[in-house]
Amino acid sequence: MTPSEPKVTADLARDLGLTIEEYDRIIARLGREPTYTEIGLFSALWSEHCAYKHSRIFLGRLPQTGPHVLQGPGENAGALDIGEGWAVVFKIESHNHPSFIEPFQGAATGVGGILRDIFTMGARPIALLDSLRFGDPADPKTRHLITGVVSGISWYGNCFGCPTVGGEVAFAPEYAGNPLVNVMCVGLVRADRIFRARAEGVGNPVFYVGNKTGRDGIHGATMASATFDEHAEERRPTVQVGDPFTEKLLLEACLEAMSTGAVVGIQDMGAAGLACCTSEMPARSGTGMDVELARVPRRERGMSPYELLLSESQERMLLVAQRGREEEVRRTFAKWELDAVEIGRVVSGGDLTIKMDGEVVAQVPVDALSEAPRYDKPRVRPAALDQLVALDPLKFSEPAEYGAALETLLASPTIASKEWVYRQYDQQVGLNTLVLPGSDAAVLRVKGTRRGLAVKTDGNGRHVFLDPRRGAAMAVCEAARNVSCAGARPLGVTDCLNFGSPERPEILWQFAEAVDGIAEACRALELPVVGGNVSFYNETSGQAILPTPVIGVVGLLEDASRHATQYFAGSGHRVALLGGDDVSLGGSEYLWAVHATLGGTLAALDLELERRVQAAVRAAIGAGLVRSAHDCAEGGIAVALAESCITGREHVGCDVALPEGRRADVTVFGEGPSRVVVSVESARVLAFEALMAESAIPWRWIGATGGDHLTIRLGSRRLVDAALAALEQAWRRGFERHVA
Amino acid sequence: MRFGVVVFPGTWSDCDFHYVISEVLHQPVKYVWHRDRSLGEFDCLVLPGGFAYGDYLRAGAVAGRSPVVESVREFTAGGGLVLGSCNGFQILCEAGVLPGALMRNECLQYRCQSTHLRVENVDTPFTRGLRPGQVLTMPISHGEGKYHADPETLKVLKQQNRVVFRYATPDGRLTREANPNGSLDNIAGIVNEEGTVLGMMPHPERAAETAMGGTDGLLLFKSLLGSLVEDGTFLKR
Amino acid sequence: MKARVLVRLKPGILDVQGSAIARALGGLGFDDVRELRVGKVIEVEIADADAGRARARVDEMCKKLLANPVIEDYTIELGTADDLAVARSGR
Amino acid sequence: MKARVLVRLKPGILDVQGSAIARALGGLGFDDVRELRVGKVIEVEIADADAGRARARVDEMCKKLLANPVIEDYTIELGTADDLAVARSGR
Ligand SMILES: Nc1ncnc2c1ncn2[C@@H]1O[C@H](COP(=O)(O)OP(=O)(O)O)[C@@H](O)[C@H]1O
Ligand SMILES: [Mg+2]
Repeated sequence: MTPSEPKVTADLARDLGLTIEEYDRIIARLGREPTYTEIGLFSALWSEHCAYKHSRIFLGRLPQTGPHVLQGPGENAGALDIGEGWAVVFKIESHNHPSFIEPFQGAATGVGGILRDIFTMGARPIALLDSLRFGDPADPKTRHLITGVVSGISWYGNCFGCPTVGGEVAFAPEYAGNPLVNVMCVGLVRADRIFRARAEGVGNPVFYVGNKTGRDGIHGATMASATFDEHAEERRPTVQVGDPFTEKLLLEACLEAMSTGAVVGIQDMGAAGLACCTSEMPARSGTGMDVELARVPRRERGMSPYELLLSESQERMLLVAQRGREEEVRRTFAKWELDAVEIGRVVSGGDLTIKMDGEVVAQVPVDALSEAPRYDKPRVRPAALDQLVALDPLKFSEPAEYGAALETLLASPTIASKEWVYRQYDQQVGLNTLVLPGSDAAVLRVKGTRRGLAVKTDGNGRHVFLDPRRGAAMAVCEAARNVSCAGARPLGVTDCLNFGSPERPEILWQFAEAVDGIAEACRALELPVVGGNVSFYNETSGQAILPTPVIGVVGLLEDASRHATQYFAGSGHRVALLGGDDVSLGGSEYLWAVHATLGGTLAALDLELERRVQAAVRAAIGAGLVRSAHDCAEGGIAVALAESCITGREHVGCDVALPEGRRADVTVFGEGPSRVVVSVESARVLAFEALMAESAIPWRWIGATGGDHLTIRLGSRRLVDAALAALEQAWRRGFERHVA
Repeated sequence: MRFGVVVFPGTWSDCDFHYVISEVLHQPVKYVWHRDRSLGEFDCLVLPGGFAYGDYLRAGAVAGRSPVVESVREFTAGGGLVLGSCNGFQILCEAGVLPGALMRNECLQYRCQSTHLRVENVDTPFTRGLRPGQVLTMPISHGEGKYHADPETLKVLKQQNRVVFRYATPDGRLTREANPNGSLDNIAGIVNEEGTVLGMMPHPERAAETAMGGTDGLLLFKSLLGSLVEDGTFLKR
Repeated sequence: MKARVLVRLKPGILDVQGSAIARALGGLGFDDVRELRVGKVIEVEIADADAGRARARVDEMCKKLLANPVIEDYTIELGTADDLAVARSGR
Repeated sequence: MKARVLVRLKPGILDVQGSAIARALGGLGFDDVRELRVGKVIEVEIADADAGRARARVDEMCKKLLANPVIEDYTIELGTADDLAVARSGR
């Protein structure tokens, strides 16, 4: 260790985010005091972000296997077999903290990171989805965040050349001090050409490829593992800057290098950069690595070993090549005008040895770095919850005018059109997008086959807040239902679990419950979770966000041309509601938008019914019996019907009658799972009825399409009779008026 | 008809054009790497969309000064056809092959949306198959597509009838609302004096299959193929 | 009073554009470019004719909107475009 | 030798970004903004220490790449950041 470096003490360790216990544990493991560089390695790799210290014991509960799974959790991304020799590779990542500090670059580098996770697997990215959460859009601060985040995603994704085809944006005050920016990426690769982040073959050369290293984002990993406070400012020097152009070159160079067969393994230098790659890759392969930092391409002078190892400069990869084929690697990267420098070798013995100008600055068993402690911390159900759940939404009187209430709902930013967002994203590059943003799920074709993929993210923080287990299960169901409504069979899940500080028992309880809920739903729907991400410490000055698991689902269409969209396709079609009548105003958008209240109990969730409803929808679409399918989500059936009327190319009205029984506002605005609105041409009615009889689900005809009004009747009452133009106006302006 | 699709570092519509030309039109097509100098084997070059060299400084600025552009000049001088779409149009303007400049969208945002184009000039190899005033539907996807030219240049463009496409309403009216980026005179595409180099912001390759939502983009290619005479030269009306 | 605000990336923050442009210049034969950084120049004219107050005013604008304190520094130069009184601020 | 290139939209060309910023400033209570225009500043360091030759060199860079004559003017200022010799060119 060089004399200039600070002395390693327990205090230093604490400043770097390690606890005293963890520090002692390191000393015990090494049998000596760590050097400054070594403590840096541990602080990054034992950070919550890298090591999942608080979450690991729960994540094991998620189902991770299935007939299609080619790669489960543990690699850069998961992979599923979609037939005809193709595999889909996908993963979701959060970049919440960086996006709060610097919205534009934070969101942009979030996109860059998830793209690299996909193409390190050898897959070409074909789609991005962005799942965003903000505070009240009327607040100028929020507007600043939205504009920054959306333009950051737009800039990086568009310049790189991957279409953004879906996502969601939801708003709640709890996100004001801690917005969520989750980005999912989907890629395609030949099933037998998947690459992994392994350092196999003792003696194989280790290449550093891509951008030069600067002091960007040092301790980003530890930053993502701390809550915000008035000192957030001080963490600002860690801002990373993205370069989508270099990323595009890196993509082409990596795929080209992989195709030569000279590449053994490759990993993206994400959080904790070089430190992470040089320890994780050998750890996965039972090998070690010798690295000479002096060879690392850098753009700043006087960088210490510590800084070189922990820098989170973007657009960099660590690549292990076949010994003797170094030249092919160099040539390929040179063609794309990128650095490819041999900085070390794979060795036996399981040690990571870091040298600077020949002098050893760190020597640690890679296992020690990957064996971070796993905590089983206390959990308690928040005391306040009972009271919230006990709230009876019916204590509020019915809306005087249902048409007006519906307009209010359509104009609520969470439900209103997000076109302002996605028209800033390229949605088509690659010529795969068959269904653009604006329907439930996006549909992409797989060129060279008849197949297609449907993708969607979902997650309702209010539901999860009131009932973490059921709310999280419902998130899985809704994402899968959206995919089924496009006609695709859900194949697998990636999840991004956004929560507050796990060191608070109430938060950890929410987390554990949510994971169980996700596990239950995934088991019932036979959906393996093949990858994901945990983002803890989403709080500012003690105010935690709503617990927000964001669920990304990928589904398969055997015949891409047989997909459905959410909007009515013409007049004179019969309209049916599939699924039960179990809905609730508890935690509903209606309760929030109209009564500014968060409380009540969620509707029941019958996972078997959910499975059958989705199967029935897919069967009907596959048989070409329906012209539209749209699931009922926020705002209940009234909003679902309105969206089917106004979100297509042309307006198509409809006139429906719903069963009496409960109070009207529950019936039309109540939210519940397992419900889908479909439209059927008269010629197909009999075949459709036969199919529904077979599928043994509750369903009923509720009306027919036509005209330029949305009419909803309850018994003799004509509850809603609204001009579509007015509804569309409310829906179009609801969000945009705050940002445009 | 032999097509060449020019690839700069950062180009991303190259594969899409290649796909449409080979899979939809069944025409021979090859990629042209930005360092290549020999273009003799091609009848038509495509400069596709993307962010060549990241579009840093100005969209198309760096690409517009790269080696292949010199070859493109020679290629056009020899009567070769060039279609520059999106970034390709920006590059042709930056290179001075086409007049004017493409500036940041008036809305100061990137725009990816469907647009309607009124055909203004059917006297080019790219549009001979079309009717004057015909309205085509094609998507745009750009942040810097606001066409600008000084008054003299604009006058010349009009006199020589070199404006090929204008953003319009579905029924062909030129309104402000129909103009997605604030382009001067709703200009979406122009040609050089000979009519052999077409630059346009919209993406014809994204409107070449029913599955992708429309086939109006194909009409440009069909015109091209139709205007090819046996000996490889082009009809001049 | 005319003011000119120069907004630049903080030292150490990667200047993606700058390095790309430097590379491009190299390609065009300008191999003598040692370093190149790109920033924004905002030229603003405000009512107040008093230099001191004008500077304070513009400084406020920078803090509130013109510069992004997370990644950018700025300097303010007062005076008309042609007679330019150079001065520093905003640290 | 250090040089500073200021690239601005030609007079007469609508500076959309500039007016947007001016509007935003107005919204923040800076109602005394008369006019505001946005441009680029490119700071470049080149090997040659001779002012005359350096200026010529940079001028060439502007003509070849840094400015687009169709829409932009540019001015070159030589010297170190702090001691700034103001001068004009590129008209
Ligand atoms: N941030 C976003 N980026 C891209 N597409 C989005 C975004 N937000 C919403 N969308 C799209 O808008 C449509 C409606 O979104 P959403 O209301 O979440 O649908 P649902 O209610 O079915 O979950 C979907 O097609 C969705 O993909
Ligand atoms: Mg939906």
